[in-house]
Amino acid sequence: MEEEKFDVIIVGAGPAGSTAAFLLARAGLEVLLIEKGITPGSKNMFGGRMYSHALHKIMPNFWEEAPVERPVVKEILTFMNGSQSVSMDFQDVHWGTPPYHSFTLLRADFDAWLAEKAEEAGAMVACGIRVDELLIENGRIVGIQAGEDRMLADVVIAADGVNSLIAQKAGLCKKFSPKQVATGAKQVIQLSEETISQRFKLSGNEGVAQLFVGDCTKGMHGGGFLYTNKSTISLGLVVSAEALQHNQYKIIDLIEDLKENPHIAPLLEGGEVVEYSAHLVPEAGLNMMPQIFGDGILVAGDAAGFVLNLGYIVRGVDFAIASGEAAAKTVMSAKVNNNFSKQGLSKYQQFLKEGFVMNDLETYRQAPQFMANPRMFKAYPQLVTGLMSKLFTVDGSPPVRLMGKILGQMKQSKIGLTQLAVDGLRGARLL
Amino acid sequence: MKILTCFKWVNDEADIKVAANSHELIFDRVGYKISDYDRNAIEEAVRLQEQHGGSVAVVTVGAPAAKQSLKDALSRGPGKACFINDPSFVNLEPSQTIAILADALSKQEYDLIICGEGSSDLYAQQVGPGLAEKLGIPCATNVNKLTYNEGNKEIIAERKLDDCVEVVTVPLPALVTVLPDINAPRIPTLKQVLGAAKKPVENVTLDALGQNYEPRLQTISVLGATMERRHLKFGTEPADIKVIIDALLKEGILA
Amino acid sequence: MMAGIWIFAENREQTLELINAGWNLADELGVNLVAFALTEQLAQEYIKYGTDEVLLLPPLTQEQPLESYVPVIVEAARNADPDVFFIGATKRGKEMATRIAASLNTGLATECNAFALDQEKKLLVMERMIYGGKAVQKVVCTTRPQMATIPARTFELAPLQEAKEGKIIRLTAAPPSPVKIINRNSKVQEAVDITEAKIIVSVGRGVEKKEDIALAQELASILGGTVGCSRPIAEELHWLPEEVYMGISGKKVKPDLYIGLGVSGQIQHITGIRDSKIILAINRDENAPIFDAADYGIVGDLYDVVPNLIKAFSNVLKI
Amino acid sequence: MKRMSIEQLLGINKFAVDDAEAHIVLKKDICATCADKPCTFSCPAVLYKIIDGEISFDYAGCLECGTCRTVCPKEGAISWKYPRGGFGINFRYG
Repeated sequence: MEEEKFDVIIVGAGPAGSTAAFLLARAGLEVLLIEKGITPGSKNMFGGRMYSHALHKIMPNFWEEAPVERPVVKEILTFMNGSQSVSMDFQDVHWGTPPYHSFTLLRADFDAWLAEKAEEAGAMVACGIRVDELLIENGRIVGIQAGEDRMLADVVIAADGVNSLIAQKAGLCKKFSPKQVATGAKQVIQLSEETISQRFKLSGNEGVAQLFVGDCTKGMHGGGFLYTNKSTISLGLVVSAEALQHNQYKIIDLIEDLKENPHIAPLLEGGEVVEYSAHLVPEAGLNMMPQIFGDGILVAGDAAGFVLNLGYIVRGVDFAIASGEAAAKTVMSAKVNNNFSKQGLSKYQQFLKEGFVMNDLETYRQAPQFMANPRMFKAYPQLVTGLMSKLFTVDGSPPVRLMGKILGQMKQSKIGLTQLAVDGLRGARLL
Repeated sequence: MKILTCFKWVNDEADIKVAANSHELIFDRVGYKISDYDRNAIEEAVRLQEQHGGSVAVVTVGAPAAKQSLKDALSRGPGKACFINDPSFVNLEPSQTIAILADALSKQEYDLIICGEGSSDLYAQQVGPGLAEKLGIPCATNVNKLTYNEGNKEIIAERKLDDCVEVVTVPLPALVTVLPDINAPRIPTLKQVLGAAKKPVENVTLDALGQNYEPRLQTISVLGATMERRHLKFGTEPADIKVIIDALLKEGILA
Repeated sequence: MMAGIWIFAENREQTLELINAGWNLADELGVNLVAFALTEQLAQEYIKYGTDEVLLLPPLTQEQPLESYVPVIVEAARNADPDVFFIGATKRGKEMATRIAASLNTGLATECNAFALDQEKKLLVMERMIYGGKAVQKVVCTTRPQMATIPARTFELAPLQEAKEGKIIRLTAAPPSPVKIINRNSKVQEAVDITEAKIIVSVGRGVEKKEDIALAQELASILGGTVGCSRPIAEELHWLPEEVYMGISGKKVKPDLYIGLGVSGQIQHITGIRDSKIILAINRDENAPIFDAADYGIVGDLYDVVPNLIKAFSNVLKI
Repeated sequence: MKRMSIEQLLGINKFAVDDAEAHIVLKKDICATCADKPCTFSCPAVLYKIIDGEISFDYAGCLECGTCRTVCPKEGAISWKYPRGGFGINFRYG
């Protein structure tokens, strides 16, 4: 049975895979996009927000047809410590108008739409198919095998997500370690559109993105998130896998605690949980990046660790889309001189540099180590909430001026001035 | 052997929610699927064709949106699809589907029509036998084992009925409805999924049929099923057990 | 204008149940109650249970399946133009009803578990389950006859009316059928047909090993009940025969008492046990859906609870 | 909002259980040599339990996240694959 041959086979119809498939099909290549879920998106979940710039560049004004939930106009950073919480609330009304800075999304709808765009552009999309093996001939990837069926291609793009089994089968990387990934778990909670807009003081279809740090992760390296969709709320937690490995806390209990937390419960009152999901999230940025190209293979999206987490900002989908675009450009250029060897595909790194993926990862290269500092998740949240509590409490106790309050709280939180200065400066330099 | 096999594109009942107070059904975010038992019908048709040669065409009646079902159905082995569609073909009651199929298939040639036992949404179990009656061909329902006797152009069907297993011979052309345990539907492979997109689809529209199909059975209401139960909960202490047993005695259950 | 409430079922019990259902309907509509019979003796009997007219179907030959009667019944119905036609929802009954409805170009409601007469419009509002038991559909049939298939034991048997008179009309023999029976072997019947059982002890996935079914057997035998199970136990693990698994695609039961051991309570199973008078559920997980469908729930490990139940039932029932 | 148990939460999700092939298989003898068994508290679906001293695992409610495969300290204890095409978890929202 002579095997069918494609120019390129893409494994995984997530943002990276579908973007690459869309661009390559539009350029007239024979593209096969293989997705293991029944429909693209049915196996994908994420925190809840996509920054628009990457997709806007490829599909201008995509929001006019893409199934997006709400444009985010309000960013909230909340430090939590028991009964106390301190929130910094930033709002930009312009983000509520084109080109819409970022959108909350639901992946079941969005990924299905993006894959459909690839199909419309001419890509063959095969769903409900698990890729079991790579076909390798004297060190070169020449295709894939799914069940009994073998398919050949000049190049395979491994966009199969954070577990990146395909990249490992190609020998490009080892399994990510607990330090390099975090476990994210999330509940989608249904509330009416009006209730959400009222409770978060939003007008029209605007949305909120809120990140939590503090005792919601019981001191473990991680944080909580809340994103408002049209008529649902994405609420969840991301905790470093290594922290989970060494603590007895179950992430399901942390989320249930989060829902009962006095600062959050009022926002969810009367809500109904409609889904519980979980996924790993790359955390180590550049330091976990595997070999992203080889003979006849490229690695894109989460499979390449392309996620940036600076604590106050988490970016995954825009990185995946940009890496899909870079992979597509690489394949097109390799096709021109018909050289899909490792050397022929090495242009991938250069295309990634031209975009923001490599620059941002390199610029924030040491962010992950900085973020791993335990003080970030216990001491500093306490410092902030404690300080604010001193600032606003009036109970007749002896008056203390501001500097006294700061020094008092630092002593209470056992944080020295130099320690604070060093962390502060490092943070400012690295994040 | 020319085989036709029918399937229905149904709401996935697992996605349907019931509103707490009004008991209305909530259909947002409800996915669609090929009705579970129809997959056995398609599988049986393909197996017979693999054994005896000939062709398998898959037939469905639905709204234009049901077009997405064809790729799934064709990836399970049939060579061709007959898509009988019109925007009005939504929430059809069985006698409408039977009439539409009968008109559409009366012009087709076939030796055997294989249907599922019943759809996983309405489970009316009518389209198979009703269609056979309209087409004037013999039928065997609840078939658990099917063999084709090419010699005298007939099939031998084992029917698993309430109280017995009845083995019958049925001359072709004929119709059978199959039970879920007749076979285990295979999962479409990559090549089948890709091949499906290239297979021919014959579109049959309402005006080609030249009739209008009024419902005879009209649905007045559909509400979530509710049950008034006492919902009393107990621990495992002997005292709890005693309370329950006394209650059961009082109910005259343990005479 | 001819009329009537027509009844057909392939066995005596179901015919008597449908006679009971059709009797007051015929009374309300002021029309005849007509029933089909397969033997002279049954025809006489049905009259004594309130039927005005019995249509006697001549016996079939060895190779004629029951469905061969369809053309004869269709012919009779065309002439008599009945208002309503109830047929027993056995597997054969459902096929015959569908083919009769198709020939008469009328609507048919399958497996109805209740109906009510809309007096002025003379329309039957019929109720049936859809979406795997998740919802109840109410339908009316706007054409004649209004047809429905009705599962066994939906109605009690009709009361005897010794003095009732009625006439028997002998119909023509069923034409030779293209479908020919070449063999028929009755399935080996379980000791007790679970749909008849008054008390059922049901085994769910909470029971960990096949040997533990003995525990359920012991509890059932003390109560004079029988052991049944959910679909996975029969169809996947094959610990119990398929004849005893209860659910939308399994058996529908109506016991006085259903005891679920480690049964989680998926909707497909609940649909099969929905008509139990009392449901007692034992499950480790207090949030198992079975508790929403139960009258009495014991939250605990069935391996501790069941032995205590057996002890408690034994001395109460003086065994 | 009422506190929910893991069974209730998984009960809301839509799974197509593959009766024929378990996508995650444990080598219980290797698990027996593992002291702290991080899988029993790290798995977001709490599918790894200890029943009378032995690890017990049911793949039917798996969310396919990969945490167990990452935190498991014993090489070769978990053979981890995605379920066959079309089976396993099916997110309606995501």
